[in-house]
Amino acid sequence: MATLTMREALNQAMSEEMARDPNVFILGEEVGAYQGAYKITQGLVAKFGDWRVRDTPIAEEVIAGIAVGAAFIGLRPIAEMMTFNFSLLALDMIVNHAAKYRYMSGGQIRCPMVMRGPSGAAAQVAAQHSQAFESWYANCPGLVVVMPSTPRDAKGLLKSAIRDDNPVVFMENEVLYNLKGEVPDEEFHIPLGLGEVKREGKDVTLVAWSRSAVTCLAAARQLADEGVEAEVVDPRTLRPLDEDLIFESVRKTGRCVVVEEGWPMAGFGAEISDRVQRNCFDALDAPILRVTSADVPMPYAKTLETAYLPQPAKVVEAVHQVLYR
Amino acid sequence: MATLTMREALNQAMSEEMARDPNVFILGEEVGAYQGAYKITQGLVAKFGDWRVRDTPIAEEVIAGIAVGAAFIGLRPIAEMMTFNFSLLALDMIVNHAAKYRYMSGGQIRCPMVMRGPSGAAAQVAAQHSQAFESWYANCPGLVVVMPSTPRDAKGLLKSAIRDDNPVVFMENEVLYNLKGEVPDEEFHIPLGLGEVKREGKDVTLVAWSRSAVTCLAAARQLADEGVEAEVVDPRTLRPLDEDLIFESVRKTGRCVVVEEGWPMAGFGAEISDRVQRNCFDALDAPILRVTSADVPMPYAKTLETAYLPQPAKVVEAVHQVLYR
Amino acid sequence: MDRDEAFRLYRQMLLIRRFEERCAQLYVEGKIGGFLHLYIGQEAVGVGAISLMRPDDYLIAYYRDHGYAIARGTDPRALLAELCGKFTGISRGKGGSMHFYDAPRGNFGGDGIVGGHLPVAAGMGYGIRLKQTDQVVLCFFGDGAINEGAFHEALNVSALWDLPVVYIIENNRYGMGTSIDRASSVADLYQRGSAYGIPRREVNGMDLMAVRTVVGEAIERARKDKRPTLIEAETYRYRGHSMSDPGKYRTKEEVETMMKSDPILAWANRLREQERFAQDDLDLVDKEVLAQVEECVAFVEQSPDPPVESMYEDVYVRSPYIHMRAAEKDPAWRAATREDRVPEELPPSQARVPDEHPTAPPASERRPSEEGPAPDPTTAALQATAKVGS
Amino acid sequence: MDRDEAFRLYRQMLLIRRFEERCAQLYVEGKIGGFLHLYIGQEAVGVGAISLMRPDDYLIAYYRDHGYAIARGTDPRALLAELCGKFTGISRGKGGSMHFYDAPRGNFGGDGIVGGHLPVAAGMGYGIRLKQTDQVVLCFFGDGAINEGAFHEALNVSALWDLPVVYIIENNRYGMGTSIDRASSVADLYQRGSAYGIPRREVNGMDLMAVRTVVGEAIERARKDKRPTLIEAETYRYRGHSMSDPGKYRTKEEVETMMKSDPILAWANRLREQERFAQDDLDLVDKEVLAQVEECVAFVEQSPDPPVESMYEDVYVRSPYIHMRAAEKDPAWRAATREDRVPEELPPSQARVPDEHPTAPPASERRPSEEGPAPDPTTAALQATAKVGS
Ligand SMILES: Cc1ncc(C[n+]2csc(CCOP(=O)(O)OP(=O)(O)O)c2C)c(N)n1
Ligand SMILES: Cc1ncc(C[n+]2csc(CCOP(=O)(O)OP(=O)(O)O)c2C)c(N)n1
Ligand SMILES: [Mg+2]
Ligand SMILES: [Mg+2]
Repeated sequence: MATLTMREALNQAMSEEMARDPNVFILGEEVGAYQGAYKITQGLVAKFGDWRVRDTPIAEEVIAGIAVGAAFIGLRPIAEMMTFNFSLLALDMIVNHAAKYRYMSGGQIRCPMVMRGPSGAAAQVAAQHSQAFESWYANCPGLVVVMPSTPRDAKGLLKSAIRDDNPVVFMENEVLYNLKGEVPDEEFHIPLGLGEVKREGKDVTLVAWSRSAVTCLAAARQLADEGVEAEVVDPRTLRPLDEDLIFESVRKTGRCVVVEEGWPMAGFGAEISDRVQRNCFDALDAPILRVTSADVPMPYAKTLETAYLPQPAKVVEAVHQVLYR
Repeated sequence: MATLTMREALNQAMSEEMARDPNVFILGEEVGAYQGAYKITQGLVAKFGDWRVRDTPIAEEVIAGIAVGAAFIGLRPIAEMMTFNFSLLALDMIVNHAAKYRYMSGGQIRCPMVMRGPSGAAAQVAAQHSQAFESWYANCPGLVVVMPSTPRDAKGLLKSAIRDDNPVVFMENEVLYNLKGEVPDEEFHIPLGLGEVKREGKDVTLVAWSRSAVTCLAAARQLADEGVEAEVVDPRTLRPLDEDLIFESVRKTGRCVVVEEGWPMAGFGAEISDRVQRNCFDALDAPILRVTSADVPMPYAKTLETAYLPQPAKVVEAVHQVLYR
Repeated sequence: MDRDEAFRLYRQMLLIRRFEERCAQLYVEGKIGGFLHLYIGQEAVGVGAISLMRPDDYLIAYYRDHGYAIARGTDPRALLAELCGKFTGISRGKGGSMHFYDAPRGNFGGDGIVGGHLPVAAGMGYGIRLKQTDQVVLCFFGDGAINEGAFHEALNVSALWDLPVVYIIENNRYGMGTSIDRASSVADLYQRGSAYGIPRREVNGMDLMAVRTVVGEAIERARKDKRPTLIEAETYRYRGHSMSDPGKYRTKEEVETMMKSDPILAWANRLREQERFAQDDLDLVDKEVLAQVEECVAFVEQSPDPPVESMYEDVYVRSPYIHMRAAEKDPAWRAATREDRVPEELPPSQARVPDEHPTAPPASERRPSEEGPAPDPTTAALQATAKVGS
Repeated sequence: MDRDEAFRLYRQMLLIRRFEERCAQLYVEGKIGGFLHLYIGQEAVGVGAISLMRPDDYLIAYYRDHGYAIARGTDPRALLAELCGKFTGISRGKGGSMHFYDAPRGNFGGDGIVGGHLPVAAGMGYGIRLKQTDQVVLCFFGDGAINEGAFHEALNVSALWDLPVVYIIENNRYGMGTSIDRASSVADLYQRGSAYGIPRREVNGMDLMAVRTVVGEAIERARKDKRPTLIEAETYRYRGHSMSDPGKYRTKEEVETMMKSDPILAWANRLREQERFAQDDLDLVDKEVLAQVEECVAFVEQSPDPPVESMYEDVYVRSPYIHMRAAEKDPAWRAATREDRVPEELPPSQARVPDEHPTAPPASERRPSEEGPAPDPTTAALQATAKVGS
């Protein structure tokens, strides 16, 4: 196993799939000559040429539209959003086109595309550049929504996303791009919709994905010092959701805290909480708690940014509450 | 009290506020000469002229942008979206501009605008024209989100929305436009963020807003025939949410069903379910159930449309479940 | 264009016209629901342009899409069934009037989002460049769509990257009730192309021949030089925007004047005068077409509604990359199929002209009728059907 | 323009330059976080255009916004404090580099969404028409923004409705690493205006005088005739797109060539040659400006970080139309204020040139120095500071 950063893992996934299948191509702002705003596409334009790695104007709606149209006629586009904040400008293409043409045509059309890029907060990039919209995408039938938290998951899931025949929204996290982890050397992929227990524990279940899963692992280490064994469940894919994995864990621990980087109101964590209370009603020894970002736009100042985000300490505090400590 | 349709009530609210305050104006597709695609703005251009009732090109992003910019300099725009399905094209203006400039400027700027129009399904208008995005808007801090279910609420809340100094997303429902109800003759308004119990009952709490509140009242009548008294709680405003009203009811009934027209996954009903399980944990005698639209795009055929939408029968069935009948 | 082709296109325009006139009735009878946008008056644009497409070319259009599907050869029975929400519909009753698709014929059909399909058309053009074929894309939209940001973004990249897409504005002078001068800052819509340095043309959309000439050049430019074109076809819709629109924003005079240059009447004249068809030929084909439309109605009457389970079908493609344990709790995933659905070809039309008229041999096999142009009953017939906003 | 004004604008450009050079250092030292986009090289565009604004006119711009705020007269101490995330910052530490606002000065400041503020600018223009005042809006954005749908929609309605907005493209030839020829289908960006029949001009953005002439006409057109204008100012950014960009996509030669036509150097020459200022005057003002920048740094060092509670402030406006029982469970509503915040004016600058240099009387009070143009030390100084991507 090689140790790779998530950046390298994502780059490998695209590079391998592009080498394997000539129908795969990438487009987006600065993905080519500039090697990617966050260097995820480093080296790809040199390998595959500027038709398969296409720099676009700053025009998110048509970036997504190009992906949709090309996918309709058999290609496998990967549309990079420089960040998912800008995907609001492409949302109609994804929600009203990518997600619906198969249905509206009675199954005649498919849209095997991936829209990917960083989501969530970076470092002090403020309100317009720090948003987490996964609950919006996950709300929409017709889409698959993936949010990896490790380099291995990132590579294995992105390869599946590229090969899958449905429109996949693949949300990365800038803060995780330098995160290192072991990635198999041999060819592999991880099926979409399969969650993973990132840490076993008997006392409480922490459900989280992407950056928040890392936050939960940090919290779990702190809790271990106090003798509390937290189980960290990472669904990895939000739609379809591997709910059984979550239920099994909660039935074991009887306690559940859901952690996410999004805003609290109707965040994806609410969906998990709702399903857990319904499916684990008798197993729950305490109400389900949620740890989210503050219910305000992201502030710029470092002190406020820290206060805004879900921190391990807040997770620990929530765990104390569900354990009635 | 006069009996008005919701269409008339909305029209009155705008007409009265425009007469009262010269800073209020309306813009949108077909709001003027055509009298509104759904005739909500009937007669207004004749009364207030074509600068205060402005027909626009088909360009949702700039319709919303005009409202935002005008609001920044002291006007009180009402931007009509012909339907909220098209608001996806204006979402960046609302989420990244209307909702954030006050915060990003440290409180220097305000955006007293209303974006309104019909949301949800009409009759057989299919997948691209039948969506309910309230959970997306409600997710976003900086916004106020209102969804009335009666002519009285529609008028009273729209007047508040127009006078309020925050950006308000006011989501109507085409199917309710012809709904009749009593509306006070005298000047009145209903504060944003105040829910209302639409029907009292002791056996089960039904939480629903907009068209679904009407669905729940129908279900409650059927349930009454079987001797089940359902309480119907309509928050009317989703952000801010009058959660205490919901909690009080659930603490009384011990049972809760949340009904919404949106898709199930991370719909706004999940947020209500999450809050109820946390705040009424000990009071709940059964898991909270949700009745939503089917988790697919809206089909065209009448038979399928009926199967897709939350119907009174489905609510009744859910109530039977929470009552273990 | 040879005589048979000229006659075939006449029949096609007439079929679209009669088909939609019947749709209007069925809508009033409540057999068709939702929105119904009729193409009546604009037939020459779609028929002329699509008649030049190669079988492997692509077509993508907006919600006023009945004419395109018929012109591209989709069986009108499957189209009427779709309009009536039947399981035999081209989209299995899931799409309705705004969403006619026929993938095997390269028809990516009707989009309900104004301007929304333009970026998608650009994407099809980009895919063609990647596949290095010489296919082209025809993209139809209304005059209202040119003010959407999507139009701008799509045209810029199409010009920048030389994408083989022909963008055709169906300028029928109104977007719902808003006339173009109240929506566009420039009067000549094709001039919008100047901002992208894209070849741009204006054409009389009521003249099928003119449409074929201009679109023909554009298709060649796309096929050979990969260059896009923006075409403004000046046309007119006789009916309201949709069935619910009384069309108060236009005068009776305006509509009647426009109807004088009816594309079907004009083509009928041409057939009589230049191709020397007899009025009988034209009357006969009208009867054939009416019979064919009735056959569609009969087909619909025998067609079943979609079964409720089918609601969950066609959301996803079943895929080996999805973990089914989790996914299959969701009925939409359970119902997902690996393959795309191909609309089944229906048995050949049995439509016959009512017996009292012996079926005539195809026009081509008959020598040009001797008698010159006769007074034209079709005129009255057609005009009678062209009431505004009914 | 009179001599004092000419000198004032020189000082302003220099202040922006020195202020940002210091920002670059502070960024490297980790005192400034997030994105930092420097305006260095483009100063003449903002300074020239904004110098023509009336106090009641409006300004709205994109994220490369430091120059506009300084040109509009916002205290640089509050701006540096904002950059360092201090509570004394113009946006109370909530905005940072991309979000400088100063409502009392009509500055609706920096937008982080490329093209996002153009529809908003149109809205301000619409509001002006409704209020029937003769105010105008200046809207600054980059060459990359013209390819966004927002540009298209905003320009169409501005032309259609005669909105008093001056749209100024800061064409610095690149959008991040993408040169305009790889992003725009037309080379002359101002020609995009042809699609809207909007007055359009091209101007050398390195020449403050030229900028004033063209923008001056546009402002008059907006004020008198309410008509919008699209201006393309050709300029150049010396630094990378942001601090993280090494700017590999341009050659050292290209950058050096562009720097030869430095707007500040050019204006210095003009001041010496036409306004007959002495090099001493220019050196002195440079020293004053540097001292002022250091005063900003000192101000920041004494400034507190925002208290954590302030995170919940400035989300909502407290309103009698909100039911507080429900709302107040949310800290953002509890913290909501009825009034808008007005950035407090700081005590007048105490910035003094280090004692060894006696502070000179304002240039205006002194008679033109006798000795002619001297060899120009500023050149070296300025060019030294203009390394690419540092
Ligand atoms: C994005 C979007 N905005 C608004 C609508 C509502 N709408 C449907 S058709 C239409 C008018 C379109 O006019 P035009 O483009 O000229 O086409 P026509 O109907 O005249 O053929 C409008 C506003 C829509 N479907 N999509
Ligand atoms: C809608 C949107 N897309 C992408 C970005 C990322 N981004 C920030 S600046 C920039 C380049 C803009 O270039 P230009 O408009 O020329 O302005 P310049 O930076 O050159 O002054 C991009 C792509 C963004 N902020 N917003
Ligand atoms: Mg039209
Ligand atoms: Mg630029």
